[in-house]
Amino acid sequence: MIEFDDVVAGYGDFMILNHLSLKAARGKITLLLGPNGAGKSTVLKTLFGLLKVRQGRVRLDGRDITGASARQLLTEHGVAFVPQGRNLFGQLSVWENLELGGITLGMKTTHERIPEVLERFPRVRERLHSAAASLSGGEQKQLEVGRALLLRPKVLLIDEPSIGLSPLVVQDVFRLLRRLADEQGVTVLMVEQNVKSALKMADEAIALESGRQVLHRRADELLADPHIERLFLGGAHTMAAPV
Amino acid sequence: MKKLPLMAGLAMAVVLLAVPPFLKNYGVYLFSYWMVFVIATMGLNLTVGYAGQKSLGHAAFFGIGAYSVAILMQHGHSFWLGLALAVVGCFVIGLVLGFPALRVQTLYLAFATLGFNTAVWLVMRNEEWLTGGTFGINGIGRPELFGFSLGRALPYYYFVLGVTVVMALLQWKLLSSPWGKAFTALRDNPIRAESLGLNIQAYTLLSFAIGAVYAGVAGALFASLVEFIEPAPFTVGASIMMYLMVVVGGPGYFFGPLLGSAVGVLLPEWLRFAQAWYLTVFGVAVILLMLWLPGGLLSIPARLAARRQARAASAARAAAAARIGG
Amino acid sequence: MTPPVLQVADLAKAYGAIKAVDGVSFEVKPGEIFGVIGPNGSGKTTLFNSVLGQIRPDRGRIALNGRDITQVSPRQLNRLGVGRTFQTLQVFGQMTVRDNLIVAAQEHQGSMLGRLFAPGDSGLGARADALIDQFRIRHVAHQKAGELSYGQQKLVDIAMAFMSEPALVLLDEPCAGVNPSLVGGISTLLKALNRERQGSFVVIEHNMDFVMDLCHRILVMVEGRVLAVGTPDEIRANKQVLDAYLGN
Amino acid sequence: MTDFLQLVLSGMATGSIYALAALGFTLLWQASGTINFAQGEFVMLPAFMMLAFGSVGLPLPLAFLATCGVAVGVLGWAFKRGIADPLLRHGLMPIVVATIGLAIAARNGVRAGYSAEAHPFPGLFGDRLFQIAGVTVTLADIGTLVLALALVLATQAFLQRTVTGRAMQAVAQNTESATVLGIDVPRMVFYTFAINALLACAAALLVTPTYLAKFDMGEGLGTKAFFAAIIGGFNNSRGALLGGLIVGVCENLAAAWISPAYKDAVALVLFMAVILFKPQGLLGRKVERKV
Amino acid sequence: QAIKIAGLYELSGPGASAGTMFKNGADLAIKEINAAGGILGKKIEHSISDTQTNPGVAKGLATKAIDDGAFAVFGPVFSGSIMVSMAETQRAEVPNFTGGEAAAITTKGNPYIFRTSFTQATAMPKVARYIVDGLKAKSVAVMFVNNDFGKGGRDAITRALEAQGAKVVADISTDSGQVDFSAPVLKARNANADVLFVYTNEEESARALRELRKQGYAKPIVGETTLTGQKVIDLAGEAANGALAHVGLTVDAPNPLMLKFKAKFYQETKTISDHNGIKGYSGVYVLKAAIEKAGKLDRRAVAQAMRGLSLSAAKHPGVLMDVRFDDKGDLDRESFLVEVQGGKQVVKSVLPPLARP
Ligand SMILES: Nc1ncnc2c1ncn2[C@@H]1O[C@H](COP(=O)(O)OP(=O)(O)OP(=O)(O)O)[C@@H](O)[C@H]1O
Ligand SMILES: Nc1ncnc2c1ncn2[C@@H]1O[C@H](COP(=O)(O)OP(=O)(O)OP(=O)(O)O)[C@@H](O)[C@H]1O
Ligand SMILES: [Mg+2]
Ligand SMILES: [Mg+2]
Repeated sequence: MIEFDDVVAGYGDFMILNHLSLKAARGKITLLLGPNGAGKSTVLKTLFGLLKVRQGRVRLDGRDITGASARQLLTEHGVAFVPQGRNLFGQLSVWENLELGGITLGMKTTHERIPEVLERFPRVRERLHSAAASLSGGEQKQLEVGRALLLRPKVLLIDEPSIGLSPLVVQDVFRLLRRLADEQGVTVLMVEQNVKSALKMADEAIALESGRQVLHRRADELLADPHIERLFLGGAHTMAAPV
Repeated sequence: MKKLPLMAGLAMAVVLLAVPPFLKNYGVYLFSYWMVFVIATMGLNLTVGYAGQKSLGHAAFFGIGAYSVAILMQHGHSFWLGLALAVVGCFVIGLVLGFPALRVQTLYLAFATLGFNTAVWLVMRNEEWLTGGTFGINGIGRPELFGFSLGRALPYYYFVLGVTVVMALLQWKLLSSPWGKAFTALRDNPIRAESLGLNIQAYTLLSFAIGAVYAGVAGALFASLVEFIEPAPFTVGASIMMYLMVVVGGPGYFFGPLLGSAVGVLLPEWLRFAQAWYLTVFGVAVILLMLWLPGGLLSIPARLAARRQARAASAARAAAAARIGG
Repeated sequence: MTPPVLQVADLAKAYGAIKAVDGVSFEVKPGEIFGVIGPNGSGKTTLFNSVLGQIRPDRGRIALNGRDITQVSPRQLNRLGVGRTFQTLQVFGQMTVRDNLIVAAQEHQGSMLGRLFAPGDSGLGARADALIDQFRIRHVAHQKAGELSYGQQKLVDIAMAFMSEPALVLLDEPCAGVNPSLVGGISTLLKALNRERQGSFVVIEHNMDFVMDLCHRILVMVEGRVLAVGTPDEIRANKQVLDAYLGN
Repeated sequence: MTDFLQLVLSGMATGSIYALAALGFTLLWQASGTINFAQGEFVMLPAFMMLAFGSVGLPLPLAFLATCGVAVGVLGWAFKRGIADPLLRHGLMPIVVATIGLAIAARNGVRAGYSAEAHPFPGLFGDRLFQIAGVTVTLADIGTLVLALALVLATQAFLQRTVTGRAMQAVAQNTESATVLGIDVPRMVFYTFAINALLACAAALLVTPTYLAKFDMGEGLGTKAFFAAIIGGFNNSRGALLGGLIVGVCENLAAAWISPAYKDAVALVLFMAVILFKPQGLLGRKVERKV
Repeated sequence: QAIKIAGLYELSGPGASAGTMFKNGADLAIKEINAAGGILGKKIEHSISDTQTNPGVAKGLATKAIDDGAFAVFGPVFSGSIMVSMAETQRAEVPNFTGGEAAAITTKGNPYIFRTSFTQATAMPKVARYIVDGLKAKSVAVMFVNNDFGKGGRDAITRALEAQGAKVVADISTDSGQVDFSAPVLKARNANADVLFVYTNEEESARALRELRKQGYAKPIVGETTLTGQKVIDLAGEAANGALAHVGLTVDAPNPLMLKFKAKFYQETKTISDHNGIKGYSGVYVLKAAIEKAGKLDRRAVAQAMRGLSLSAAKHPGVLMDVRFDDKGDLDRESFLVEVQGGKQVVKSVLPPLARP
């Protein structure tokens, strides 16, 4: 179980999470929803040790991981993270990117697992020896997701995987995550704006606004809620008419 | 917020105006030297700090300005003609030097400008008929202004100061016009800038050319200040020092060059008490300064402002969160 | 008959053995919202970049309002009234959001020399503020664009494309990472601009709800080639498209 | 013809010296994304260290090993902790200026603390002369060339063929992603600077007999190495060797047949041509796709 | 109170070796004089500052020296810097002793500038005479360093050789700090002249000598002070053997005073003095003699006393060798022709001053 207890964190003096408390159940897929700038990515970055926790505690399956480094989380707690945006080594080849993804496993294991990943993402396999930067947006995202799966994590933090992925691939990825949770008990904490499809496969959903949790419900309940729109709209605004 | 830099500028101006009469010749000379480098690094700050073009060839323009004045005065022409030539010459050559910048960026541009500087230096050193080669040009005079001789140290200082202020005002105007934004856009993301209709070629070239003009003016004043020039002050090493001054002062901050040049020109003089070790101390001081303020000296106010803003934003966010939570 | 706003004929671009775009032709009519969809790596972004002068196509012809614009620079295209966004975030990270918007249109005001003497915001402040409100980024208007969240930067990026009121806008995945409420908003905005000013749009998007709701016609690319062109209903009913791209 | 050969061979010997110094530039660029303006001083300091160890009676090979030890500590570890760690994340400018400061401090520190004189330095290869096809070469010329070649190839192979080498490159390209993947970033950065320090020691050992141990020996060496690195390609270690040799040979040919006063200009013209027509350098890889 | 001497020396930058030597020499002399009771009963106060080999800085420091009321100024050594700073000392009427060798320094009619060594214009005719008469050379190749020092020397030797009827058949420019001398040496070899004249700074001289040996150059190699200094011999090793030079000042002169100086200098600094060290040292003693001749601490009177000043080493041991100043500030004294043999400078002959007092 992932647990934020009264956490304050942010960038420099700009506190994004103000006394945030939330819980994501073990072996379940929990969605993190909310308007742009709500602090969803900040939650994941804080959890993964990339941002300092100024106050409060972060726990993973009961163990206090406040202040643990990314490397520790990866090697000791089996946590993997796919950040938002592009996170490849552009001038290295696809193959080299994959290898580096498995650097904490040792090369032997990594080389054993790479074919598995490539099978799942055939577009990536076709470009195995190209520089990662030459891939299309979606191909890059596929590579990134694959690179994280290589680690066979126990906890997967994944920030808007659907950005840039075509609908078929999104479905694939979601299905895969579902299987990982069901069959291997992987805990998934995922940020998504592609709310409807995501809710269909997730177990629970947490909505965030201005760094606060505003709701935590079962995904299927939420999907059935006629007021669902309001939840991830960040209040009642809609875009104003054009000038 | 806009007032703060203006106020600081005014305070500084008072110091620059009132202190020198109480200094001995050496102090006045140093102040003049400092102002000359303020002008030169203001230009470099435009090219490097605002427009983001990596230039390591600024001393070449400084030299071109200096030699323009020296050569013309040697042949009996007036300082003012030399100054005009320095301005025009540097502008044109600056434009030309901008061209590699259209093809290559960042690191490679720095190299291209560095190569340009070496080339100019070679010409200064080898073309004895024109530049006096390594013997230099001696006996460069100082100008007259409205029949008033600027030959002595203090009047010449005030003249240099006057030019500095004029150049600063021009740059202030330039930067607060849409050009200022265009330069910053060019620095931040040239690809996006071009797709928004910015003529990045023109802005790139102009950032070099205008920066070069500042160096040229500074060089002209330098020649008359020292009254002797040879190629040594215009080497790549000098360009690197100017780059250092800009970065230490704060690249992309209007008053950065004022402080940066003080570090580059005045600090070694203050450190002379350390005797043989003074340049070592200077080097270490530069390192420590960078460690303390990677954004340069003038990033202090910016840092404070950013912190204030961040605190305000935090508070606003906390309030918003409280509204939701409440 | 008025010529198409954008006419692309037999456009091709290869990277070594990879034919990223392989003989693509299509037309965008005045006042049309034109969608481009296709699986990852099918050449959509490459198509955009070729049309917009960002990369040099191997062959093909591109015309804007009947005028040949093959190999015209991105800047000139912008001056001809073509706006765009990029698939990757492209904002001016060190400038404030408001300045980002102002700089996005200032080059359309007067001459270069004139701009030297113009006020700092080139008289664009009001328009920038209006867009800031529209995209609901008022609270970050004076923050540096580089310090925004992904979605916020995306919004700034899109708003910038509209600052100079272009007649044709090409958007590469405008909805990626944008909150659903604003996705609706963008859709509304595009429709309104299209209605009121006859603005034409070409949109690459993987968000099918958005595309199907918004676009008049849709082009489907696969492996660098055109698989189909048609109205949303036609596309939805196309078996091949379902297999290659949409799924179930 | 013999003249030509003589010039080319001598040029290659000098060029391999440039290449050794340039190697450090390319290494740091590939593996930490920085430029070290104190690279020349990084060669000068070990030279003086070796002299110091020599003066307390250590024979040259031992002095070299001892110097390597000290250099890894000072130029590697201390440089990383003191300058690289705090400054790398602030982009290129602050670290470049810090290394300029370091160069000034090191140069003048040695001058003030030790001496402003040039000091003779024992050659690794003795003073043997060879005649090959009417051309005279010294054993040192050949030895330097061979060792430079070996070092360049070894560095290149390490960076390109080992996972650690690639992890070092990864850190330079995207530190945050490297962190996310669990790459031990501080260790990779340390490796980079430690290897750089070792290369500098090797360069010092080979270069100083000709350059002479002098506080400002790094200045000229640094500039030439710069040119060499660019001509060859900054993101490629083999480029450093090619660039170094080209600069060395061209200089010599130009000095003999064009104009000694403008001999530097020849390297420069070449350099400009490379920059304008193949900015990534002769052997450099082009950086792909930005939008 | 004390006599303030301001020393403006090249302590960093390209001139650092020369400037440091000059400074050390002057410093040693000042220490000795102070220990012996000073000049006219007053101690000397030596303030040392570094010009960074930069004329602009040198000018500022000269101004500072004057601001601080320096009685006399020593340095800078490099011609470019002295050209600038001497304008300041002249304006303030402060006697200025320089190590610069460029002819132009004393042709400006500055009554306050004095040399501490020959100009190239006096030295080169002596060398030329030796090349033509001693070595019977008809053609000469000249290798020089491309800076004011080297070019000045090149011009002077060319003029002197032509006046003596020898021809300069090759004019080979090299760079300061040059490492690879294969091209210049090749040119020298191909010039096939009877004698090679080498005029570069010490380190480059050493490299040139090594390359000359490497390429098997067999003709006589002649130079000036900088070709055969101890430094060069240390650096060039065996390759220095056989090099000939005209040396104005050398610690290896057959002169007990010089030997004593050499020892003292070594004791102070742990280095062997070169000509610049001797210049600084003897310069201070010349100043002392001039003050004593003037009999008062009056700058103008001291400058006046310097004109035509003639000092014998017997009476003024600090000047090391008999010396005579003319009314331009130039000096004249005997000099040496040395050859490097077995890693040492050996004086082959002593050349008399141009004009005997
Ligand atoms: N500079 C390049 N070098 C090599 N291959 C490239 C380059 N640019 C694009 N490609 C290849 O061309 C193909 C088309 O890429 P493009 O970016 O146009 O795809 P896309 O349709 O936009 O995909 P996505 O939906 O994932 O963004 C891809 O297979 C990509 O790997
Ligand atoms: N590097 C940064 N420096 C300063 N502030 C930042 C930085 N990154 C994000 N922020 C601020 O933190 C807030 C939350 O950002 P975060 O990225 O967590 O949002 P998000 O919920 O992930 O939004 P999105 O859906 O757009 O990705 C935003 O208001 C943004 O301005
Ligand atoms: Mg986010
Ligand atoms: Mg794309």
